[in-house]
Amino acid sequence: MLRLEPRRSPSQAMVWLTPILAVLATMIAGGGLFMALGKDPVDAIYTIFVDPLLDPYSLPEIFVKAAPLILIAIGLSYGFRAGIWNIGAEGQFIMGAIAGAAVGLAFYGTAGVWLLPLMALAGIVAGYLWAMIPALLRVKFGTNEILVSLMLVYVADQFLRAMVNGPLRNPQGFNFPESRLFHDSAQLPILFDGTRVHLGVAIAVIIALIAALILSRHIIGYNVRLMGSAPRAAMFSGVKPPRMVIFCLGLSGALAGLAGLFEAAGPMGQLTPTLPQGYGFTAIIVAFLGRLNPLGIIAAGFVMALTYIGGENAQLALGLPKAAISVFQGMLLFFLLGLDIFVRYRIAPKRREVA
Amino acid sequence: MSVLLDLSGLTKAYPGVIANDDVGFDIAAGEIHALLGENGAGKSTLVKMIYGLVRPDSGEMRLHGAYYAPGSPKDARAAGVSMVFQHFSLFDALSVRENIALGLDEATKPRELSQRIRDVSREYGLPLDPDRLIGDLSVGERQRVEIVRCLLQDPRLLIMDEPTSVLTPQEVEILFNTLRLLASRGVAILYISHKLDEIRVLCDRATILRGGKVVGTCIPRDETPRSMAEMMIGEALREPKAKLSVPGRTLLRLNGLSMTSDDPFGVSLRDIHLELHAGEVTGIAGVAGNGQDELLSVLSGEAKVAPGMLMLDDAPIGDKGPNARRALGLQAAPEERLGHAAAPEMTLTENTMLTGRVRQRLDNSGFLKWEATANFARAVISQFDVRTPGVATQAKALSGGNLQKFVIGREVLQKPRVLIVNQPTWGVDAAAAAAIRDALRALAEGGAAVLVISQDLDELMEMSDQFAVIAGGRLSAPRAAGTISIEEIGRLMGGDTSTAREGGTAHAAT
Amino acid sequence: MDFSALDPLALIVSLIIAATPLVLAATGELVVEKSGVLNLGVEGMMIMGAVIGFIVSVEIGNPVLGFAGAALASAALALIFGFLTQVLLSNQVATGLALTLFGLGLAALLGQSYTGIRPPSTGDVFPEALSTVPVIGPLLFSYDWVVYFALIMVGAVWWFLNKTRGGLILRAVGEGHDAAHALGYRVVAIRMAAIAFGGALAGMGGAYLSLVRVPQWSEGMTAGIGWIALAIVVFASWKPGRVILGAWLFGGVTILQLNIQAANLNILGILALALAGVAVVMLLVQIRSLTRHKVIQIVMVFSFALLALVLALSWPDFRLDSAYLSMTPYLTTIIVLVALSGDKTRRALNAPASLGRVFHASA
Amino acid sequence: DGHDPLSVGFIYVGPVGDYGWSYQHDQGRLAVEEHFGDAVETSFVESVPEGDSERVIRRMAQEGADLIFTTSFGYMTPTNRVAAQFPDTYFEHATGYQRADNVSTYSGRFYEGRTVQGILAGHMTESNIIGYIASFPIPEVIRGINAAYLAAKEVNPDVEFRIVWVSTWFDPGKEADAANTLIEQGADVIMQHTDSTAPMTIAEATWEGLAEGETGVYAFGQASDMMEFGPTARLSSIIDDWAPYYIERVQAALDGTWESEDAWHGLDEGMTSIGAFNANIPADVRKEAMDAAIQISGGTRHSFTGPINWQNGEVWLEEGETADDGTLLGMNRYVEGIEGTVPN
Ligand SMILES: Nc1ncnc2c1ncn2[C@@H]1O[C@H](COP(=O)(O)OP(=O)(O)OP(=O)(O)O)[C@@H](O)[C@H]1O
Ligand SMILES: Nc1ncnc2c1ncn2[C@@H]1O[C@H](COP(=O)(O)OP(=O)(O)OP(=O)(O)O)[C@@H](O)[C@H]1O
Ligand SMILES: [Mg+2]
Ligand SMILES: [Mg+2]
Repeated sequence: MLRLEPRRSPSQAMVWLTPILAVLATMIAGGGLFMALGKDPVDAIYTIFVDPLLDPYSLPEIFVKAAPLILIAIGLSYGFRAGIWNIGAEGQFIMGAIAGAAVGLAFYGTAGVWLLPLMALAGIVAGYLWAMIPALLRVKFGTNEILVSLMLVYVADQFLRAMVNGPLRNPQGFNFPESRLFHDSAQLPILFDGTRVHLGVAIAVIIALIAALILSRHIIGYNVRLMGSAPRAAMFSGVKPPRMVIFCLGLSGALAGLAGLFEAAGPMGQLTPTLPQGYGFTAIIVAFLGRLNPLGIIAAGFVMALTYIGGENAQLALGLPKAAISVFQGMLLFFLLGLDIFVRYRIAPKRREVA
Repeated sequence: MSVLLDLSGLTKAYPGVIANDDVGFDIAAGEIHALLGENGAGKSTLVKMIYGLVRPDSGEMRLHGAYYAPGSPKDARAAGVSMVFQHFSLFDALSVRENIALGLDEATKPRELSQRIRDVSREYGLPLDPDRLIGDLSVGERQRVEIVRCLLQDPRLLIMDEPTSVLTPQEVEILFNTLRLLASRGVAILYISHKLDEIRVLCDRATILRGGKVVGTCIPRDETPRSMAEMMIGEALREPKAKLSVPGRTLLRLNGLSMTSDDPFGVSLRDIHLELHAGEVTGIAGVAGNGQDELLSVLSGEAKVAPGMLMLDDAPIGDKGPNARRALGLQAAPEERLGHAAAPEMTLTENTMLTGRVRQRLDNSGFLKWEATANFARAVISQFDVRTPGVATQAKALSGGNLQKFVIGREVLQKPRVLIVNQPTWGVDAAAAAAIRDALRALAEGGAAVLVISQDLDELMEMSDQFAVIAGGRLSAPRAAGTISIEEIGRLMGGDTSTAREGGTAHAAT
Repeated sequence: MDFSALDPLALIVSLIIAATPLVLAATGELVVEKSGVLNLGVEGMMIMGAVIGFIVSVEIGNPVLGFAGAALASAALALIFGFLTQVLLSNQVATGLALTLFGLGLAALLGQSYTGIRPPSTGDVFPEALSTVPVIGPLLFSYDWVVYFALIMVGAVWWFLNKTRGGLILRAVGEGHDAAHALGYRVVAIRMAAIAFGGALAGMGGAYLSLVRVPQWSEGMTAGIGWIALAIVVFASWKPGRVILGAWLFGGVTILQLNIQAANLNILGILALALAGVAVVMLLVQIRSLTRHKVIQIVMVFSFALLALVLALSWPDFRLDSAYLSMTPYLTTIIVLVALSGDKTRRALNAPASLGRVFHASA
Repeated sequence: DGHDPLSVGFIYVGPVGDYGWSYQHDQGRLAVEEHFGDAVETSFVESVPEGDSERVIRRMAQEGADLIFTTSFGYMTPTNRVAAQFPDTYFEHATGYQRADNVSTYSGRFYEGRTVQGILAGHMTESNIIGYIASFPIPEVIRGINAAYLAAKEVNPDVEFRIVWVSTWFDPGKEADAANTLIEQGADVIMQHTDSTAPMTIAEATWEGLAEGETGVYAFGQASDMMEFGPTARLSSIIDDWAPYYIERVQAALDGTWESEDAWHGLDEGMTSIGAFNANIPADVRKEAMDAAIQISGGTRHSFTGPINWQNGEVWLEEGETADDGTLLGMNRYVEGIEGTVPN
């Protein structure tokens, strides 16, 4: 029998090795799954993991898909580190998209360079305010923020439907529940011609880099880490938990709101009831995949986006059902979470001892 | 006396440490046997093996001459071995009866069990109400629960690992009477404690561990605390420095300080008056759980009160946070080293940032100067003889005593004008404790005001210039050291506790 | 306003049915949390139960076996969570989320060829004659066995937790795993059992959706109900009896919302009624520990109820977008969570102290 | 060059196994394969989220599809975007209104079927309460409600509509709850404009254990026939039959005669068809409904023939006047007699 033995200090080698091991393990288990579904496992794995990287049309799409994931996950990671669980980024994403779109539509036809920044601001503020609901409820009443933020996703989703069916509906759209297409000045500039890679992708990466810097070099990041590592020590150090709750939820809300606006003003170009696609939930996974480390999150965002794009390709090329891709992603997470233990523990032969 | 338990060749290794190395001795029925040793000597590991929580790597135990190898605490209890733990064995939110039921192996009807608890606890002079929640009990009462739990099992060997906190002198007396009564009925007791005075009074024999090895046995009655301590650490103890008190002006004034606790099991502070003078050490005694933690958090700035309740240099600071207070020269070191005074998973450098940023200017408009911080950490390590591979070591990898030296050193080196420490030498062995006391005295002699909250009366007697007792969230009027007897202190610690807890506001008049 | 279209009896009957999956899943999760484990994967376990219950029922033709299969399958899924969190010490929040994702995907995969099939029906327990007795007939005797099973389960869990030694040990493990370990209890094994039990009940709750309430299988059919189950555990402040209350409240709001639309009623009037109801519940729940603060709260809720009534009367044609009505169950949950979390002491006393913390026996 | 098979792609919003909307489109695809054999090659992607569809459509175009059918309203903008980049590919978008040189739109006049349903419902109801499960307040759905109501009212002046908006196209749980609610409120005929078979299943369940002569709740199949879900309860159904249109358009693409157009086909062209009638329907009712269907497809009857007033009493159509397509396409309010307001 084997037993787990704590390491004297976390293994740096394992920090890098376990994600790779997890991906390998997922490939093996996923290969088995695909085989059970009657597909060639090697072909399927290749289509998911390699094909998109070589295909000039899929590659930019990975960036497009990764951007909102990274942006949201960065915000979430601060909170998760500090033990503050915002599970409702999806709702903040939606509210950001609605507010940003509302601004864009209010100035429809105006060609000011100030319009996009204003829309971004609206998105940020809306996401922030939406996150303030669970934040303030937790601070004032101790209400569980996991549940409140989550309930608010459903509320935001319905609100979006009400908006595109009401005030933001396209006046020329035969009453269909959609906004009109944004005016050019309200659409994010494209970075590379012929792709959908928009300015938001660059901003997401820049924000991740800033977040990395703050986490390691700034007192805010230090306090976040301290709060997560030892909450009482954090209070002793001078961190005020209520402020931390507000900061972390606010930050994740603001970034999710910005991501929402990017999605509306970027690839979508309009507000539709189908704008939310679960980025807010997937970003939770991305945050953990990246070990709550901003640089890790950039990598994890791309890996996650890769599995989506690759999964779509596999659907199209191999007829792999969509559900199989979700199972595959679930496996990836399980392996990552499970193998994480080897950072802090190592396997030793079991001595004659009761656990 | 017949040999009850015979240990031989017990060895247990952990990664990097041999906790027990070929340990062997025996315990007789009806004997009270002390197990001595400095921190980390392997005492807890040894008794955990006897109680079936840890399996030895090698070695043999015999109980009544029969081969004894408990696979779990259940086996141990079945064989008549009971244990009162050093840490963690009661459940705050459960009742006394439920807690005791959890320690018994056979199911008993609640009503019957309550009756047995009342009977047994009265028989041994440790009265208990089975229906109260543990969280509502005082530390002394909690310990009664632990003991009664053991007594209900009719043990033949009772292990007591370092009772978590000191009891009032009166409570200690009651405990000792109970133990002696048990011994007279043939129960063997294995008693672990750092309080060498008590061991001399109580125990028949002592086995001394150092570095996991048995380094000697003695008859405590025939030794002095000092001789036993020297056996434990293997070298001669230093003499404490003489006091050299230069009373100065008032630096910190507690002005009718009151605070209601949020925690359902917490203690509220009531109308505390105290003045801390430059150049003086003030000692506060009290049984654990009487408001010490709350007092420290109010003084450190973790909990806030009305501004005027705390005056530093005659300026109100009651509503200021920890960092504002540090900027003004008021520093603190809480009791719990891991998780409160230091973050276990963080390095020593990062832990230096924890309290050092403001006063040592370790940041530049929020951006942290890690190099300067590491240098300061190195200074703490070298000046306070902290034994560690380096500043990049995680706090939790330090031994208790070394981490405590680091925590105290981190505050002292910042040259605070007022320093508040809670339990500076808790669970720390004699040599390290002496070093810490010296540093605190030296700080006071340099003109700072030092407040030491402790449960160790000897320590307070040795260090303090003025002295007060906290009980039930109230502080007795401070007295000059040497003008108060141990009996009086005991009365203050115990008497007020019970009346303040149960009588509530009836006694609140001042 | 014309409330005659609302038949209170029918409303109650359908809310009890609508609440049954919640009662099951929340009771299971309550046991899990009492043991000190936070499993956020209820949604994933429920959908797994929904699909397996459906498949087994359809293939074997026996819904009872369907429920059993659902319980087993979801317990097995829960044990993946158990293995990761208890043995490999992974973060419980992240692992629970992963479980939900995995469960949703796996269920969709397994159920692919089962969309659009009719499951064998789960009949009522009592004979027709009994369930048509006026008032008490429909109210008490008109349900299938799972409804009764769910309520009995709540009672059984209450009895287990409060009256048995096993329950005491489970609570102790949730209160302080280190102490329980020191006393010789097998923390990991006990928690694994609780996790499996929670999974089994969640699975049955899911199967109730696909076998009784809808009844058919479709992808993503749990539609967030697992999360509501989690909210109900907090709402219930970890007391089994209150789980029923919470589930009925949520089910009630869901059903009421549809009825308001169908009967074309003014939402403001309903709001007035609902607020008045909330005030009464608050009063009843806290009657023994009323403080001035609480009385003020209750009076405030009452005045909002009055305000809504006045608005309703003065604005009889007021209608909301159905999207706003669809929000009401979630908003109600939030409001109730807030109302109940205000009482810090009670929460602190009932919330398992080790909830969500990682345990590793380091002896 | 005549040798390569024509590549035809389909994008579905739901799983092909939904037995509703996407299922019917896939039936159309299969009909195309059947009809053209080796001359075409079809592919499809199911469950494509509307918000994320642009990539999938583009990918399909890149892979060399010559003709792409995008089968949900939400694909409108993405379809047009991708179409602009692939001028040589033909696109067909279902239910939308935005066209381009290489983008056609097509949809069914499902409201014609609603008229037939309304006649059946009006006759078959005993409680005179008809429940209607509606998805989103878009013109198509409102048209259906109005058409059904007008027809039911004509044959049964006492009839009353109870409408529940569930804000979803496909959520069996919610649709089942809505059906139950409507039944509790006395509805004995359920109509639905959502895609799952749950309401039908619920209606069928009311027939279980009934005594001789008692009747349960009736319902109508939506999008697909749904016969197997309500063998007793199902009165009839509106079937979306895309096959004729798909075959016609593929043929045009093969012939090189494909042009952008806006097809809105009804009973006449067969895009909307009426499923078999329930045996419980009396012969005269059956005949009346059948006649209505024949007249509509023959162009002698229109679902919206005056006099019709809007809900607020305002006159819409005078005696004998029929509705123009423009008004129908933008319909956003109820006709006189329906209670409640369109939520927006
Ligand atoms: N979890 C751990 N990880 C790494 N090293 C550890 C750990 N626990 C203890 N050690 C090391 O083992 C040694 C013994 O630790 P222990 O706490 O017993 O010290 P000690 O001898 O009691 O010292 P002190 O008297 O200062 O408390 C120390 O050198 C310490 O660094
Ligand atoms: N579970 C463990 N894993 C690793 N090392 C351990 C473990 N338990 C104890 N040790 C190490 O074994 C040694 C003996 O520890 P033990 O707890 O027995 O000391 P002790 O004599 O009880 O000390 P104290 O007086 O501080 O209670 C220490 O170095 C300690 O760090
Ligand atoms: Mg030690
Ligand atoms: Mg010890």
